[in-house]
Parts: sequence; C-alpha cells; structure tokens
Amino acid sequence: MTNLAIGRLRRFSATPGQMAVVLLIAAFLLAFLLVPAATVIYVAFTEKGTSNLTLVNFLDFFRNDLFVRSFWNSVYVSSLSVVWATLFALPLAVITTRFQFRGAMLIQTLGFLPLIMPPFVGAVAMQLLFGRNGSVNLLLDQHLGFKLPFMDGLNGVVFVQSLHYFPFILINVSNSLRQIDSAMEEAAQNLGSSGFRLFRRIIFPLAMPGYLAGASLVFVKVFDDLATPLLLNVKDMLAPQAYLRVTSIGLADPMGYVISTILIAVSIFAMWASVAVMRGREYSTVQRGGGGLARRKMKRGEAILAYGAVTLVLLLVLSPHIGLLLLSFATIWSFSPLPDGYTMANYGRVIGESSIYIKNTLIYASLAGLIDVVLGGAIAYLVLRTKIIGRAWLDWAAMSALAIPGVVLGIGYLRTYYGVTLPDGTPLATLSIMLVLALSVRRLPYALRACYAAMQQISVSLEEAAENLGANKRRTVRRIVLPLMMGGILAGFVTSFSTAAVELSATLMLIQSNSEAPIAYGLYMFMQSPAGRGPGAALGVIAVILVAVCTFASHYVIERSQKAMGARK
Amino acid sequence: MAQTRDGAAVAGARKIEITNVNVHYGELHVLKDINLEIQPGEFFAFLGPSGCGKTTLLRLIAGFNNASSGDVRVGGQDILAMPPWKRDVGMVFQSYALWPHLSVARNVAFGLEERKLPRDEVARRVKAALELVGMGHLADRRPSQLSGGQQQRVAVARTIAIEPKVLLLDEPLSNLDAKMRVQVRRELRDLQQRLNLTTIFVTHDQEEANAICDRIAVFGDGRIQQVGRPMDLYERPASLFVANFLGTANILDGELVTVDGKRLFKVTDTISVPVPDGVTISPGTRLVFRPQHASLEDAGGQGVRLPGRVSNIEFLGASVRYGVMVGTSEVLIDVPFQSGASVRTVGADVNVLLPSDCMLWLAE
Amino acid sequence: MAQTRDGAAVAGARKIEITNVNVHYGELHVLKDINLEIQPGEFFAFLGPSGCGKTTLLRLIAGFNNASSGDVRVGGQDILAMPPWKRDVGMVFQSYALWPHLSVARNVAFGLEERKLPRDEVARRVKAALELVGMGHLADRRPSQLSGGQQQRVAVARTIAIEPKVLLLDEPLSNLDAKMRVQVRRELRDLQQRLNLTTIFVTHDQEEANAICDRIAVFGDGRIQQVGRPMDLYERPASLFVANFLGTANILDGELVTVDGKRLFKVTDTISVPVPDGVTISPGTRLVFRPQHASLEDAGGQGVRLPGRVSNIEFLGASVRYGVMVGTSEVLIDVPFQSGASVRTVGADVNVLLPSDCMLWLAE
Amino acid sequence: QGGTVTVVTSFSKDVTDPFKAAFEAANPGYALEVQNKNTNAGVQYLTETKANNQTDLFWASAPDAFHTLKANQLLASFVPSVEGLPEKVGSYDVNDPDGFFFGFAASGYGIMWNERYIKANELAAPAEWSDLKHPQYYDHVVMAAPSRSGTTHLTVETILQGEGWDAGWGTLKSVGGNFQQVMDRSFGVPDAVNSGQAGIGIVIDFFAFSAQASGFPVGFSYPSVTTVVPANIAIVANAPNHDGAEVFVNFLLSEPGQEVLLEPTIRRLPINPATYAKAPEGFPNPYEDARFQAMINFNGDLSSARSAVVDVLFDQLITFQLDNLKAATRAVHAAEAALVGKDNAEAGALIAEAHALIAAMPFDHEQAVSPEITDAFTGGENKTSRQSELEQAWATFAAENYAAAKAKAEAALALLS
Ligand SMILES: Nc1ncnc2c1ncn2[C@@H]1O[C@H](COP(=O)(O)OP(=O)(O)OP(=O)(O)O)[C@@H](O)[C@H]1O
Ligand SMILES: Nc1ncnc2c1ncn2[C@@H]1O[C@H](COP(=O)(O)OP(=O)(O)OP(=O)(O)O)[C@@H](O)[C@H]1O
Ligand SMILES: [Mg+2]
Ligand SMILES: [Mg+2]
Repeated sequence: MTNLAIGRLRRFSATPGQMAVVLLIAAFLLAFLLVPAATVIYVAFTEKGTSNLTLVNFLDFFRNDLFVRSFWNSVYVSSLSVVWATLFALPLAVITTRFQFRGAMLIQTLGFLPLIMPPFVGAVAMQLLFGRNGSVNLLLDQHLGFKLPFMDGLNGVVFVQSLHYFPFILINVSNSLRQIDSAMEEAAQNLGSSGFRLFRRIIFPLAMPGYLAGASLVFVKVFDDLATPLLLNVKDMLAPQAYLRVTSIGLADPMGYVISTILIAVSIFAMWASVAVMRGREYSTVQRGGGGLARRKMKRGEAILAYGAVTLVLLLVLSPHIGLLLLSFATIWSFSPLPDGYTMANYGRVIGESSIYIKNTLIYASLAGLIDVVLGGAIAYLVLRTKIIGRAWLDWAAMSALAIPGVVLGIGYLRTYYGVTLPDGTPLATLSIMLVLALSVRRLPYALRACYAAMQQISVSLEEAAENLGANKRRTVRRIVLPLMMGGILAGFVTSFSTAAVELSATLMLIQSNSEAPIAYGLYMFMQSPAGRGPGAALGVIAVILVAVCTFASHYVIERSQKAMGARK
Repeated sequence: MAQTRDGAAVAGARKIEITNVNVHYGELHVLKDINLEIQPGEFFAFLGPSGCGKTTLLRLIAGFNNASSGDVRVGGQDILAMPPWKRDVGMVFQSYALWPHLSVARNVAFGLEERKLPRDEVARRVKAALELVGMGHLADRRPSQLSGGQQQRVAVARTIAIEPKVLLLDEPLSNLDAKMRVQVRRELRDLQQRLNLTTIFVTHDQEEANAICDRIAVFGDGRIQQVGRPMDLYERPASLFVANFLGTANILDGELVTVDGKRLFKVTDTISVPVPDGVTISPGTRLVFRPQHASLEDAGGQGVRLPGRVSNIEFLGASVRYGVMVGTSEVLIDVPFQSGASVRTVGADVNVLLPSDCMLWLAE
Repeated sequence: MAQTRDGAAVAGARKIEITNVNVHYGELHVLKDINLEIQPGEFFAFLGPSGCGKTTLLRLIAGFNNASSGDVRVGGQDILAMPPWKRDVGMVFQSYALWPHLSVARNVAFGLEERKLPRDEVARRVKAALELVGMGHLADRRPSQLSGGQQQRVAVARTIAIEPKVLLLDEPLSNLDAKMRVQVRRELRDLQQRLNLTTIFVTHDQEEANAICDRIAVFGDGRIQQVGRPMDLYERPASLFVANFLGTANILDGELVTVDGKRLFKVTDTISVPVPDGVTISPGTRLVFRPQHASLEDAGGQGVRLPGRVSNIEFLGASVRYGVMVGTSEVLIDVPFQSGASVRTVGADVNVLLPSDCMLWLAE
Repeated sequence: QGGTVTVVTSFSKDVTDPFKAAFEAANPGYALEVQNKNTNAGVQYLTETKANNQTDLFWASAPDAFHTLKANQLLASFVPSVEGLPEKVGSYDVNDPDGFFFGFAASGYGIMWNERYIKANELAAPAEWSDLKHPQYYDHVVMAAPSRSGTTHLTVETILQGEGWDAGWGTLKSVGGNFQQVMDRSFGVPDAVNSGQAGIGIVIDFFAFSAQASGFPVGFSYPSVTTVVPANIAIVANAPNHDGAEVFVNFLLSEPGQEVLLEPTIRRLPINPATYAKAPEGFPNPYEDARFQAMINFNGDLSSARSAVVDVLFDQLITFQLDNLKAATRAVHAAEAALVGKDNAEAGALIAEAHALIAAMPFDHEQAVSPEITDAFTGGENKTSRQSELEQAWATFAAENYAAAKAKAEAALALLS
C-alpha cells in the first residue's frame, strides 16, 4: 500500500531543477504576458462606467448579430486558410526535404518570405497586383473583359492569409520531415506503397507533429489577425472588431475586451485540440540505431512536375514581394498594370536612415527570437518529458499571446511598468528591453510550437541512454536533446525572429525615440504619406532581404547538421 | 563444467537485491512479485521467452520504469528514488539507442566526458572500448553508416567504457555472428572479472548463458520460474516450463497404471515406462528427457526402450537430430555426427534407448 | 541430413541472378564482384561476419541501394531500374522499421491495403500472419508498447502477410528465444514451401542456416567466399576463412618436414602429424579439425594422437567443451555430456585423438 | 542648452522631417525628438504614461483627441507669443478657448479622384457632395469611418449640423450607398485613390495636394459648401522640457514655421494669414475663399455631446451594414433608371418609399443627446440599455429598413419592366 503510494509519488515528482524552471517560466509569463494583458482585459468583466464585476458583456456578445456573424466569419476564414496554406506548403516541404532537389535551400528560404511581409507595404503591393484594379485584373479586363475578385470579401481574406501564413506549415512540416528515419519510407515502399499513397499513409502521419504545429498556428494566427482583414476592409471578423473597438477614442466600452477574451479562449481551444489529436500517439522514429535520412533521387518526369509545382507556388506566394520590389523602384504606380517609370530615388531616400533601423531590428528581433526558443524549448520539454503539475498551463498561457492584440499588450506594459522607475527616474517601460520582451512574448507561440513538434520526434530512449551513462537531466538536454532538435529550434527561431522583425502594433506603443526604433516603425512613418510609399517599399525590400539572409543562413545550418546526421548514399 | 565464481564479495562489487517487485504498464501487470538476489561480482543471466519482462526489470534497475510496489537495492542502497544518472548502472539497450548526431567515438566518449575525465584518459578508454568490440577502425563513422552488428557493438562499447559498477546487458550480442559473439562475450567476461562488476546479461542463446554466466534466472509470464547454476537448471529443472525452455526436451504424456504391483507410466497402449521408486506421479506429470541423452542404437545398455519410426532428420552441424514417432508423439534424438558415418533414413524403424537416470518426472 | 529441395522451378517462383555487382558507400567499396544465382523457390542463406555487406546486398535487391556496376535479375527481369514498390520483393528490415503511429495490426495490414485487397481478406491475412508469429493477442498495441522480440515478430509478420514472390529476411529471428525461433523458422520454411517463395535469409545462427536452408553463401570482406549446401560447407570448406567461420574449428599451424621419406606436418618440436598422400601443403596451409570430431579418450581407434593438458572447461548444455593446450595453441574438443559422467578437471593431462578422415588441410 | 523637445505625433515623416530641420536650424541648441504614433495610440500613450510623463508635445490633426486629452487633464495651458493669429478658420475656433491647444494649420474637406480610374470607368469628375449620390458613382467612392478619424468625424458633424439631423443622415446614407468601402484609417482613403483601387475619395485637401505633388494622377476639388478643420498642437502637462515645448509651439505658429507647411509634401493651409503671401499660385486661402465661410455656426458643444452617438450610428447604419445598404441602393438606382421617361405613379411611390426607408433614422436629434442614450456610451447613470444593446437595435433597424427598401425598389422595377 505505502509502496504503491511511493510509486505514484515518484512518478509525479520532479527534480528541483525542473521545479525551478517551471517557476521561472511561470514568473516570466505572469510578469510580461498575463499581468499586463489582464490590466487591460479585465474591463471585459466589468459593467461599463463602474468597476462592478459582471458577465453580462459576454451575454451581449452572443446577442449581437454583428459579433456572432463576425465569429463565424472568423471561423470560416481560419479553417479555409488552413486548407489553402496546407495546399501551398506541403508540396514545397516534401519536395525540398525528401528528394534530392537542387535549390532546396533557396526554395525553403523563398517559401519563408511571405511571413516577413512588413505591415502596410504588403497590403499595398498585394492590392496593386490582385486588387480589383490591380495589375492582374486590369490585364484581365483589358484582354478578356472580366475581373476576378481575389481580394474581395471573406474569400479575399482567405486568399491573402493563406499566402501569408503558409510558411508556418512549411517550416514546421519541413523540419518534421527531416526527422523521419528513411527506413520508415523504405519499409512502406517495400510493401508496395509509393507516391501519394506513401505520403498519405506514412510520411504525412509521421510528420503530423510538425503539421499540427503549423496548422494550428495558421488557424490561430488567422483567427487573431486583425491587420489583413482591415487592410482588405473586411470588418465583420472578430479580431478587427476587437481592434476597432479597443482603438477608437471615446469607445472605452468593454466589448473590445470581451472579444479579445473570446479570441483568447478560441485560440487556447484550438491549441488544446491540436494537442489532443496527438495524444497517445508516437512519432519518434529512431529505432535500433536509425537508418539515416535518405533523400530520394527524382526521375525526369517527377523532376519536371516538381519544378513546375514549386515554381507555381513560389510565384504565387512571392507575388506580394514582387509587387513590393516593383513598388520600391516605381516612380508612380496608379491604375496601371505596371509602374509608369522606374527610379532608384526611393532607395536613396531611405538608405541613410535605414542603418539605424536595421541595427535595432537585428538586435531586438534576435534577442526576442533567442528568448523565444529558450522559453519554447523549455516549455516543450516540461510538457512532453515531465509530469510536473501545471505544465500544460504554461503551454496554454504562452499560446494565449497569439490572441492578445499588440496594442493591448503595449498598453498593458505601459500600465504595469511605466510607474516603475529606475533609480534615475527612467520608467522601466521606456527601456528598449521592454520592447524586446513584448516582442518575445508575442512571438513565443511560434517558437513553442516548433520546439514542441521537434521534441515529439525524438525517441525517449536516446535520452535514457544518456542518463544511463551518467548525464543528469540538464546535461542530457544540452548534449542530446538540443542537438537533436536543432532543426526545430532553428525553425522556431527563424519564425520568431522574422515575424518579430516586422511587428508593429506593440512597437508603436512602446517605442520611445527614433534612435531606438526598428524597421517596422520606420516603415510605418513612411507609409503615412503619398510621397512615402516608394521609400516605404524600399525600406520594406531592405527588411525582407535582411530577414531573408538570416533565414537562408539558418537553413544552411539546418541542412549541414542534417548532412552530419548521416544520410545514406 | 562451466567455471563458476565462488561469489565472494570483492571490495567495490555491488549486490543487487530485488524484493517483491511488481511493475505495471497501465493495466498490464508485467512483473509479478519478483524476488532476486544477485551477488556482488556475479555474472548473472536472465533467460525467458520473448515478452516475459526481462527488459522491464533491467529498465527498472537502471531507473527508467517505476515499480508499483517493491524495493530494489544496489550495494545496500535503495535506488528506486535515485535518478538514473546517479545509479552508476550501465545498460546496453536492446534498441542500442545510439545518438545519430554523434560519431561512434563521440558516442562512446559521452559517458566518460560526463564523468569529467581528462581528455587523454577519455581518448584512451574510448579506443580501448572500441578495440574490445573490434570497432576501433570505424571510430569516425556516424551510427547510420554502420551495419546492424556494428551498431550493436558500439552500444556495448559505449556502456563498458564507463566501467559502471553494475552492468546490464540487454541482448547485447544478438546481431553478431557466432565468432564475434564468442569473442565479445569472452571480453565481457574478462572485463567483468577484472573490474569485478555485477553483471546482468539478457540473452536468448542458452549456450551463451551456460557458457559464461554464474547463475541464471528463468523468467516466464512475468515471474521468475527458477534460479540456479546453468547445469543445475539443465539437469534439474523445477518445472516443465523450465525444462522445455532450457534446451530441447522431449515430453511424453501418460498415466500411471499399476501392473503386477509395479508402477508403470503408460504412454500408449503398447508403450509403458516403469516408474522408479520414490517418484510421485500426480495427474499432469510428464516424462521428460533430453534429445542427446537418448540414443537410437538398439545396442545393449541399461534403460528403457521405446519403439518408433524415424520421421524427420535435421543436420545440426556437430550432430544429427532425428525426429522419431513414438506412439503419436514425435521425440527428438541427437546423435553425434561423424563424417562418413551412416545416417538413418526417414521411415526406418528404430528403438529409442532411454537411460533411466536421464528421465525427469515433471509437472507444469 | 537436412532435407534439401531438389530445386526444380515451380510455376511462379522467381530466380534471382546477381552478376558482377559492386556497391560503394562513397569511397567505401562494400560489395565486390558479387556473382550469385539463387534458384526459384530456393531457401537461401547469407552468412558472414558483422559488417561484411549482407544487408547491403539485400537492400540492393529490394531497391534501396545503388550498384555502381553489375546486374540484378529477378525472374529474368532486370530490376535495378525498377522502383522498390514495383519489385514485389518483401524485406524484413534488420532494424524492424515499424511505423510508430500505427498499431500492430495496422502495420501488418499496410502492405495488404496497398494491394487493395478487400477488407475482410486483409483482416483475415493480418490475423493469420500475426498468429503465425504468435502475436495475435497484441494486435492493438503500438510498436512502442512491445518488447524487442515482439517488435521483431511484427516486422516478420508485416512482410510475410503480403506473400511476396521474393522474401528477404535480414536477421529476422535474432531477438527471439530459442523456442520461438525454432517455431517461427519452421513456419517460415512451411510458408516458403507452400507458396514457393524464393527466400534469402540472413542469420548469424549457423545451426539455423543449416537447419532450414537449401544453400548458403558465406560472405567475407565484401566477397562471396563459398556457396554450397550446409553440410558441404561444413565438411568441405574451401578456405580457412569458411572453415573458421562455420562452426568452431581448431587450426594448427606448422610446417612440412620430411622424415624418413614420410611427409610430416610439424606443429611443435615434439608434435607432428603425418600428412596423407595426395594432400599438397604449401606455405600457409594449416591443419584444421572440428571440436566434435576429435575426442579425449586415449582409448583405441585410428588416427593421430596429440598430447596436451586441459586448460579450460565450458559447459555447452548437450556437451562439454574442453580447451586443451597442444604445444602453444589451445584446441577445443567437444565431448558429449552424459549426466553423471565424470568430467576431467583443468590441468589434467590428456591425449587428443584425431581421426585422420576428419583432418582438413586449408590455406587462407 | 535648449535640450530635447519630445513630440508625440501622428504626422508622417514627410511632415515632421521638414519641421524638425527648420526648427533645429532656427533654434540652435534644441533637438526635436519625434515619436510617431497614430492618433489613438498617442492619446492612449499619454494617458498611460501620465504618472511619469516623458513627452513635451502632442501634435495631431483630430481635434477630438485634444478634447479628450484636455478633459483628462493631460494638457498644459499656454499663451503663444506669436501675434496676428485669427480666432476662427471656417466655422471652427482655431484655438481652444482655455488655451490648452492651438491650431497651427487648417485643412479643407473635398473630393479627390483618380484621373485614370474615372477615365477608364467613364465617370465625370464630381464637383459637389450631392454629385456623389448619383448612380454613376455606385461602388466607386471611399471614405473613412468617423469613429476612426477625428477629422472625418468633424466633416460628418458639419453635414449633420448644416443640413439637420434627418436630412444630414439622408445625405450620408445616399452617398454611403455608393461607397466601395469605408476605411478604418484616414490615410486609407487617399491611398486607395492614389493606387487606383478606388476612384473617388472624400478626403482632407492636403492628402490630395501632396499626392499631386508626388506625381500621382489625381484630381481634387472643394465642393461649393465645404468645411475646413484645424490641425492642432498642445503642450503636455508636466512636460519634462516645458520651455522647449513653448519654443516649438511659438516656432510653429510663427512665419518661418508656417512657411514649412507650404512644402510640396505637406501642403496644409497655414493658420497664420500672413503666410499666404508666400503661397504658390492657386493655393487656396480659407480666409478669403467664400466657400470656407459658408457654414458659420458650428456648435462645438452639440458636437461633443453626441460624438459617440454619431460615430456608432455611422458604423451601425453604414459601415457594418454596407452590403445591405449597397444592395438597397442598387435596387433603387435600377428602378429609377427604369422609371426615366415613364409615367408610373405606383412605381414612383414605391421608389419614394424606398428612399424614405433608407433615410429613416431610429431616433431624432433630441434623443441623440438624451442621457438615456449618451449615458450608454459613457457608462452614466441614466442609461436604459447598454451600448451593445443599442448597437444591436440600430443594426437591426438598419438591416430591416434596407431590406424593405430593396424589396420596394424591386417591386417598382417589376412594375416597370
Ligand atoms: N510501453 C509499454 N506499454 C505496454 N506494454 C508494454 C510496454 N512495453 C512493454 N510492454 C509489454 O510488457 C511485456 C514485457 O516487455 P519486456 O520488454 O520487458 O519483454 P522482454 O522480456 O524484454 O522481451 P524480449 O525478449 O522480446 O525483448 C511485453 O509483453 C510487452 O508487450
Ligand atoms: N551509409 C553507410 N555509409 C558508409 N558505410 C556504410 C554505410 N552503411 C553500411 N556501411 C558499411 O558497409 C559495410 C556493410 O554493411 P552491411 O550493413 O551490409 O553489413 P552486414 O553484413 O549487414 O552486417 P551486420 O551483420 O552487422 O548487419 C559495413 O562495414 C558498414 O560499416
Ligand atoms: Mg527485451
Ligand atoms: Mg546487416
């Protein structure tokens, strides 16, 4: 009897180190996410004009047709975006990771670019190409006499969102695919499976951690994204509704925060569901030594098909960047398929100021990315490898950051930390480290999901072997777990880094001076005037190239470490 | 006879005491009331059919499973509450668990580095361990570039390199060829003797267990069926299960009849075996004998003769195994194979000659 | 003698022809000029030391390695250009390669589903295959919830379920206990006979190879050293390597001297063996004999007597293996073990009796 | 010695950079530190940081932002030393009567169009507000939502005060029926017109001027009745560099400061009448141009009393009902087109009913300022329902009316064909 109890106890106990990590992470999330957000969002639970607690606002939410319609619209758009993003991402991921494919690294990088579309400029460029009077439609109208409503209404949002966020799936699935022992594939081929069936039955299910990580991010991100619908002037979705309410002066009503709360609830539910799908499944494929990670050679026909598919997808997903590039060299581009003329002047105008922005961006984004992979890795480890009570709460708390609008977080930071000052009187909230923390909190979900997926694919026995040879948990993590999940960590870092590099809403609230501003802020300043559009685009191009170079570098590292893992052949 | 150690505790060697251990995987009761005492410095084997819980017990000792009840002490210390890395219990995993991102040498060096040994000491011991398993020349390969047997040898080298006080070997030689297996197990035995390690060896090769182990525990169905020295187990199995599991055994069913005041074990209507005095026959008791203890000649000699017909012939290398139908059961008889010696053919009528001191009377 | 098939091609069975095959892993030349013809419906074994290239050749046949030169034909068709999934060559992977996300039953069903068999047919064959390896009761488990041996059996079941025309078995029984191994290999053999499959079986267990295989190819160092029927290989090894690899062999070095016109093989100054007529002794030729062919009694009998001293005793179950120092080399002698028979002790002086027809004269 | 003057502004770089350069040149020793935030973010920022304020100036267009700041005691009063500044521009007071903020520039509202767009769609360039009701502009017009843009709010309020509550809303909804989109930021309107995504936008003049200056093919006209709104600057309460802030305000209002407004990328109407002497040919002058004087009596108190109501009404009746409103408008247009040249009283009556349904309001101007309604927005004590309930009610009202209007128009069309 007592023995049984001890057995149980042993199972649930954790090492002091793990406890310390849990407490640290909890403290971090509390200090930089939950408390600041709560200082703003608690309004949702009060009666307007008083501070009486009430739930009547939530009742109002469900009684209001606009909100209910917005809710279902958001669900529709998010679900459909996941479908389309999957269709864009899977071919790229499979072709570049499971086959010997020239330019795989380049494609991985290019396929990643949509994520680093800076605010405003991306939408402007998209409108110029696909808008109702964009290049494509003008040409269609001219030659065929009809137009296609790419960017109109909910389906327009789906179109733009799936192009924008499919890299979440691409990068996570790619990483998962890289982890699959080639013996898994060989065994299936040996039993007569090939092509799409092989993919559907073996490869894809084994890459499920990565896919679910990516797909759930897409779903939640699209659900919580306000910028794209607003830029397409779709207002009857949930996130735009929240934003419009929260940011309109004189509308200090609780409904904005009620919507935020609902966004958070839906996000957490979606994350929970994606984890629940995977519960009880095994994905680690390293068995008995491991067969290595072979890449198949493609036959001619396959190669042609593959290159065709890749080119098509890339052309589509990179169209905003193509538009951006054109815009940055354009003199005037108005109601015409192509700009009226080309110039370098836009670059000339930004080149001087951009260096400070670039420097700041690199510092902030890489610090934020670093914090994210550290936290994300730690949370993933706690959730997947320990039985500490409350570990799932860490996961969900971190994920809720996706649903908290940047403005809300920014205001929360000011509210929480402006009053706290350094000895010399500088408010804590004005330090640029606060901006870094805000960025890292906002991008933590990306890194977390990537790390989570990567860890699911590591066979526990590899860790056991290390412990057996005398490595304690910490050393095992450092020497075995970290190297093995390097791909996932890098994937997480790259996503966090690059999206932090172009984040605006919290930045706008927290930035204190031009000299501390990142590139997104610079973009914002340019994009507020007609004359600033060209320079803004030029700055956008610089931002994209900058982040792309960093992305390429990390793909290079992933690729090399994979080679080191020893591919057969 | 196999050389057996006298079991005297040498300084440093650890005793393993397992008391009343039960292990569950969820609902599944995998280990049931295991009690076992392994002497310091002993070379101990676990034998048992596939899936009977051998690995589970090793993993418990190494710290990767939880006991639902019971105690495990190593060197007098309760280790169940200890984390794996403090136990100084080296384990060779059945699945190898080699790290794909590290070269062979770095795999082997891992445990030594964890012990913060000086660099040259690490290099020396990695080299020694790899040489020991014949893998010195492949130190720079990655695990995925090795053959199955080579991977297995790296797994062995990795664990013995750290010279743990207790060594758990989970089928460490299963993928090696006979020559290599003999060589590595000799080295293991030498190492064990030299360093005075308490060693548990899981194997499916009974010859192997007999050849190098001091004692053997036979597992069956999550329980320990019998513990003893190899020859004792072979000669005096405690149950049908053990007799059957350890080497090939012929088992004849029958019933006790008394004819003319003499007790007979009636196998078929025409075949009966006299039961020696002092043997109790209860329902379920069978007559058991080993193939090589019987012979086929009808030449003289004490013992029982069972008439039969050759039904199958298998060449085992050093001997020929005949299947002989005795009544409705086939019994196997091994006859040493001499080059040029005449071999009986299928269908030939023979007598199975059974020396009375080789007959075992066992119940389930 | 083992039953050997007569090798007649039965309708449907496929012949495997391997011609001049070379395989490289990067710089490493792994398979060197392999030539091999495996008859339709033959049960063929690959034997060879760890890392000699057996798996590599199987993978080549299955379509997972590329030959740098040479041809592989299955059923007369050049298959090297064919993708793996079109070859109808079933392979049991040495590493099992079970899919972690599918249950045991779904793992086994996979290949059948790929063949678009009707559902109930799939269910029936999955059940049959699992029963065959004794895993019927664990059909709903996930691979990670199985013991090592159970995983291996699932791997076997998964491949035989599809009843491919050619069956490649890469050490499919290495993690099974002796009883289970015998049982499964019998089933494999039956299946092979029934469906008339051409089968290649990689094993490290020579007894196993002898027991069920029609012919054996012995690999060494990336080449095929000898191909033949089990007994032939054992009795008439073509080289020292084969003799040494197949079963234990005692190898005595010496030189040819002629004394009184009689050719003698001088092992030590005091020990010489007369060389039979017709045997050529070149430098490097050794005297080879099997442990069980010699004996220890000094009782009469034809042959050569070598004086020596017992240096080691090992109990093998059915017999006792004595190590005897003859001159400076240790030779091994197996003596059948009879319960109660007296066992010599280490240090005893004995004579090794060597029948002249058991002596082999082999060079490298 | 002057130190850094920190300004929070919603103005783009194109506006702030020339001022920064001119100010620092004119006042050596001072440095202008610009923090760019959109108006709402700026207000929220000042609100949240008031405990430890680090900002000297707030500088933006929308007057209501300044009212909010003033009401929350976040501004400091000050008397500029610059002489010769007028009291009013158009119908608005230039400065806060209590001296908390000052107009430094004025902007008139007007109509902006993309030349290529209207040519391709064979539209006439609109000249008057009423033109925008015309069916040819259906789906071509964009405007910012008053709840999102303080200046637009003033425009809407001007129309409501000028035409009266019901007629004003009627105009707004008629024009609204031709909207392509309602933008959620004021810059979105010129942006859409510049790029040609929309043909016609209701904008502040300088957006059009600066676009023209940048070379975009856009045209602009002030309607004969227009409104001019001031853009303001204020010193923040407890400014760390209050003196520097005063120096900047004085610079901004002085002639050298005002002249910066004439830069091609800025093009706002100076508040200092003297500056117009230096203005380029054709530059509008609100002090002389009669159009800007047309509407004299702007009731500021009324405006602020019902500002939330007006904004929410606009959103619930137009912005979030745009699809329904457009559908009804389209049906009415079709019926009216069919009626041309025919004499069908029944159809005419149906069309008139449809117009009335579209124009109908859930309540009148008196209720709009009644505490029952306004308190729902401020959380006051007299409210009878919560804001969300009001919104739901208004939205339902609009949706039902638009659907009914559509049905009537369709019925009329059926009669005519
Ligand atoms: N994770 C698990 N969940 C449920 N059952 C398990 C799990 N791991 C093992 N088992 C079951 O527990 C039993 C004992 O497993 P164990 O690995 O100890 O066997 P073993 O004696 O090592 O067998 P083998 O010789 O085949 O390796 C087996 O029947 C196996 O199916
Ligand atoms: N990917 C690889 N890269 C380089 N060398 C390899 C690779 N895979 C195998 N080898 C080497 O090729 C040789 C043959 O390997 P193979 O797996 O065919 O051996 P095997 O005969 O199956 O051995 P075992 O009995 O140990 O399984 C080995 O020496 C091995 O080290
Ligand atoms: Mg096991
Ligand atoms: Mg192999």
